[in-house]
Amino acid sequence: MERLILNPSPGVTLMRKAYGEALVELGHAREDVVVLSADVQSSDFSCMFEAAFPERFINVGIAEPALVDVAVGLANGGKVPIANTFGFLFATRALEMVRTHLAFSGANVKLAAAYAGLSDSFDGPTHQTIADLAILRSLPNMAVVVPADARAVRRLLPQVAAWNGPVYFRLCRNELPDIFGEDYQPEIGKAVMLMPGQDATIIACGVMVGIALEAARRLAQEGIHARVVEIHTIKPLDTEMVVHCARETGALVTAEEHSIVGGLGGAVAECLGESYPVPLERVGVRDTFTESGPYEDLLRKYGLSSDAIVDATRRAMARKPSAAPIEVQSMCG
Amino acid sequence: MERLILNPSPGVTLMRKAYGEALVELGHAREDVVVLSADVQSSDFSCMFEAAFPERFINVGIAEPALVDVAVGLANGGKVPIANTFGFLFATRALEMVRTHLAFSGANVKLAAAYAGLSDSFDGPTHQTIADLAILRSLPNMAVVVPADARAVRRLLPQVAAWNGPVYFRLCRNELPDIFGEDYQPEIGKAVMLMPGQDATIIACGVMVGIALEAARRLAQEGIHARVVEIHTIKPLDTEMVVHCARETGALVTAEEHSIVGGLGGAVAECLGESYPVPLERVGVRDTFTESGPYEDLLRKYGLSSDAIVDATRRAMARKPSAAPIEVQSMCG
Amino acid sequence: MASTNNRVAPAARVYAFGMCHSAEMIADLSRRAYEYRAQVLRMVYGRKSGHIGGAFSIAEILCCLYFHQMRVDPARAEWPDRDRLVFSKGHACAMLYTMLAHRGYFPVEELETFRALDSRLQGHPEPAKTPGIEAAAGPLGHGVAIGVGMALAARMEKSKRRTYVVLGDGELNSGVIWEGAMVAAKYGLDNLTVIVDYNGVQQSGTTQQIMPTEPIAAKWASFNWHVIEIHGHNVAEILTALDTAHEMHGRPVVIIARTTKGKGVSFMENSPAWHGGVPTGEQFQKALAELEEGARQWSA
Amino acid sequence: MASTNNRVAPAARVYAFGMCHSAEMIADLSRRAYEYRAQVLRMVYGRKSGHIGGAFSIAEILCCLYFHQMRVDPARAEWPDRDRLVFSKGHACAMLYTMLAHRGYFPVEELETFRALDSRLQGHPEPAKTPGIEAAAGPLGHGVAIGVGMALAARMEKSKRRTYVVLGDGELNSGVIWEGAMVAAKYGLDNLTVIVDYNGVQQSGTTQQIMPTEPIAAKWASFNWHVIEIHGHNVAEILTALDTAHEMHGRPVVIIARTTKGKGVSFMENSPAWHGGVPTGEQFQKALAELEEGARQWSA
Ligand SMILES: Cc1ncc(C[n+]2csc(CCOP(=O)(O)OP(=O)(O)O)c2C)c(N)n1
Ligand SMILES: Cc1ncc(C[n+]2csc(CCOP(=O)(O)OP(=O)(O)O)c2C)c(N)n1
Ligand SMILES: [Mg+2]
Ligand SMILES: [Mg+2]
Repeated sequence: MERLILNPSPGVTLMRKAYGEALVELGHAREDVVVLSADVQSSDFSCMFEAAFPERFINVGIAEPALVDVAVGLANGGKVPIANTFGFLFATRALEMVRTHLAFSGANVKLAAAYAGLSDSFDGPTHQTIADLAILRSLPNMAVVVPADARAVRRLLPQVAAWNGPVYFRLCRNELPDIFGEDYQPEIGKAVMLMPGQDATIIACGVMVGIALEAARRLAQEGIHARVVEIHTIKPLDTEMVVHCARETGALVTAEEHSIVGGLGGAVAECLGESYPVPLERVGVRDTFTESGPYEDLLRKYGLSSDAIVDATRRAMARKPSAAPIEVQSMCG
Repeated sequence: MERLILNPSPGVTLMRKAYGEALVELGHAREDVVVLSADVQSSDFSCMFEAAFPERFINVGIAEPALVDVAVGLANGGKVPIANTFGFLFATRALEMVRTHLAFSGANVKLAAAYAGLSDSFDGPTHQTIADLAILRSLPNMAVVVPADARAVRRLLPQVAAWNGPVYFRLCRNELPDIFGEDYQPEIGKAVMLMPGQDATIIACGVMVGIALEAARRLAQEGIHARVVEIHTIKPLDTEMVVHCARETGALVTAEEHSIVGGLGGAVAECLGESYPVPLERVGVRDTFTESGPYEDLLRKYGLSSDAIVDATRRAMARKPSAAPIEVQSMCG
Repeated sequence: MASTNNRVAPAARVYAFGMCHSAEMIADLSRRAYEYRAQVLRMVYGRKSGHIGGAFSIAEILCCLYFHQMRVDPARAEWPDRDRLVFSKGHACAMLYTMLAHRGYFPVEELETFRALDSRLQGHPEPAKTPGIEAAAGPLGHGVAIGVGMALAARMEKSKRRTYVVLGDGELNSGVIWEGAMVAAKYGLDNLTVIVDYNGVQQSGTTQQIMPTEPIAAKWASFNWHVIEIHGHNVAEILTALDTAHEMHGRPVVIIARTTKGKGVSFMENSPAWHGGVPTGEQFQKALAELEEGARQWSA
Repeated sequence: MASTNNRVAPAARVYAFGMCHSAEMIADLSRRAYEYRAQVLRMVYGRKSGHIGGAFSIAEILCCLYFHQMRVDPARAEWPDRDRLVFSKGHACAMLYTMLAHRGYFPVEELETFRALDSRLQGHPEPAKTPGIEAAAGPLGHGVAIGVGMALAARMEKSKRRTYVVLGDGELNSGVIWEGAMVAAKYGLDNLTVIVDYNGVQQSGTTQQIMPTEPIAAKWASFNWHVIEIHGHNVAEILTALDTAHEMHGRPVVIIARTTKGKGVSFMENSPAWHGGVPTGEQFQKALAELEEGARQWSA
């Protein structure tokens, strides 16, 4: 798997810059792509598209409901609109528009959700987004895609544009380690096995993929072989892969830059319950709003760390029916 | 349990009428209660409060974001505002206001979510609400309460008003069978065991409670003893009861007037995964928008029936490790 | 938009775009507005569900759009250069469906399935199911911003197609209307025409009681729209206003059309009770008689 | 709102509500506006994060509110009859925190913790953490409607307390502003005063480029508000406008305050780059010097 994941990571890339570049490339490749912003194009770097294709860029001002509705009108005219603003604004302020016209009517609009998770760290909890995966996933017909590094952004964005229907594309504001190599060829809807292992499976998305790999390497040093799977598409979920891993490893851990409620962990929990119940531990923000501060500090303080994944993996393994019986405290809530 | 549940149901009551009456009663009991509407008070029957207490009734017009924000301002002034509109509008159009000021800031605002589930049946999928439980449950600090009949509305509404923080109170538009007797004393946050049984547990909320009881009675005729538990509080979830039932019956079925994604079924799946994994079948709308038509027809067509619960119970039981091995198809999605 | 299967020949006469507004044409469209009201009455009475008041107030306006102004072709429902209509006050869709059927998008008989299980004619407009519907509606407030997107797409493709948006006056309470209005003005969308069905009644009362809209012309003017005020049941005025809007340069146009909610049935007019009310058998007969009388007044 | 622990005696002079606007008072508040700008500059420079431009444009207005107009008492932060301020343009909260500290809600030294982990001074206002904050802000657009609720609560309790709302001009793009504006006018809330920080710049450009706001007075007037236009860095004009608003009967008042984004620092003024930009060391020194010079001009 050498060329699938890079170990060690050769460096970091600002994800929004990678996104801006990929957007410009997409603009060259597809004339039907139109980009919209709600006065934050300098934040999310869709301003790079504006500079390259001013006549295909629309700025609606600070009006996110209109942002989505204008995109819906453009889609009616055969365009492939990519609407840009902060993830929390799609998932809350403009959600009715997303539900009614994208999910229900199938308008072919793509939502590029900037500053997601805790990545707008200094702006604080009002700007952070810990419920967007749960919210978007609850809507029929939405695709929900979470790239984990700059290469993933570049390879997934054209697929987002080509996907037949609405997509929520969740982006990080900050520098993230480059984790994927040349051979990483993600496909919307398909999970990617990144590291083999039989003792447990760690399923991760976004920034947590790199952290999950780190956790798995630490566990390996103790002789615990955790499988690492990237699920970049939260919806439609690759349920086959989830069930496969449940069967083969008997214990699962999910890791996401999101609340433990309803997101990747929720999707996996539902799948397991209806298919193959095994112990599941969810690593994520524990159903609380966070605070302002440096990104790395926030991730650590709110339990989005390799420590947390290592602990969760041990807990999940201890709960396998075959494991020595120990008293495990319920953490659901 | 004679006086806990009425068998047979002695009749039906229009839930929104029960709500309107309970609201007026609350207005007499508490001077700090203020009621708000967004031009649908004749639909949700909050007009009954308007008639009784015109000076404590505010109508913001067709402006749901403002509806919630005005309520937030009233709460700052020590009032207990009960905002009224259709559930889907709270869960989508006004969601950012709900998230920022109720969930995040803790504004003591109560949302009376009318016309929820499929109950606004003729108006169709734009007005129906199959994702509100998933959406509201994803927000930290929100309480989410779903009464199942008129008596439940009357007994829960004063608790909603007294609850220390925001509540989403999910209401049905239509006539529902009276199912609870004198002894029904629901408490926010506590599940209610309605019928004993050891073979499986059916956990239901709202209109599905009566249908679950019917399913259990049918199963009993075949010698299958399914326990029936009402979970009227989706958040905070009574995880103790869920785990208890999982231990004692080894197979669970959830039944809700909601998508199978992220709602009651999702909450129970998460709890089981992290505490006590057993087979779980989710009865609900199968991740699709529905259509216009008579309420009963819609419930049946979209799988919200006692038939569906009976089948799901059999499937869940068949999947117990102790059961004879059969091939069970994955239905997660 | 669903494809136009089960297509039938249009039963109703279409007055080609651009042709002069003859007295005969005006009388014909005026008469048909009453006939279409009767059709809506039957649909709502038959299904015991639907919104009569706001359907009746918009009858003449939709008649003028579908049978003269809008360049659409039911045989080529997906024709890229068709004019677009966003029917934002979606609750009144019984009238929209009636227009579409008579325009030839689907059989008139299908109107009877309105709001029934398995019907293509949903409680609120659903583009995937009903031929001729451009955008979902039901939740109020979307029309202007969606229309902006359509008008921008037309401009990008240098297409002459036009976008029409029909709003309710209660709908103007909704903030996203004003967001859309600002964007339209910013981009100077003169290929966009909004028509406000200014009937003075919303769901639970008059606009005066629930949310006053005056001074409505000043509001739109201050958002940099060109404002035309007309009587919305006067076909001649409607047609002229649509022509004026067509000729506007550099600014979007709003037509404030003064109408009567429940127009044509004495006991329904101006009454919030008939926003979503369903008539009894007796009321149905009385209403039908009044509408037939209304149509007769326009018969040659 | 969090309780006022660690309270310190107010360092800054408060000019009691109602007292005449002496030249000395005007000079003092004008000077302090520059000092508070310097404080904000240090906070953003220190943390390498925050919004300077919109904080500088609102300095004099907040000075007038906190040190003269608003009847608040840090010792009784929860006093029911206190005046309320909804700071809707929450991104500019470094200036709000500075006012609150100098008004005595918490130690001035605590300002250094702005946006740090575990701080009470969050990136955007959070009432549960910071004493003196009435409403969360950050997502733009909430202020008017929340203010409406506060003003309605005051009226219900027959309290004379007043509600003030501070908006950005880019914020006016947001539809919920206009929803709130309609509700305020419907209820004739003369105990509500909105102040628009009309600095002509939003995040990624001027309002003219991103979303034109003119004719701004006509917009508010057409929504039935009484409009007052002033220069928002002129303390005398601000104080007079607030008095006029106080005396209004039957209508809400909006004060359109013409300001300069980044006011007081030559290279920051009117530049979108300083909406959220963080100065280099050199820029910091230059800006500080300019602000000190600004303060000196108002010294006796
Ligand atoms: C966002 C939203 N809020 C509330 C409703 C419920 N509703 C349906 S119609 C209506 C009144 C509409 O009044 P108006 O726009 O004046 O329409 P008309 O008079 O033309 O029927 C309301 C409140 C809705 N459909 N959407
Ligand atoms: C709803 C919403 N959309 C976008 C943003 C991002 N944002 C923060 S400040 C800002 C510009 C605000 O401009 P203006 O209101 O003029 O404020 P000022 O010039 O006073 O700083 C934007 C777009 C936000 N905070 N909230
Ligand atoms: Mg109306
Ligand atoms: Mg500004």
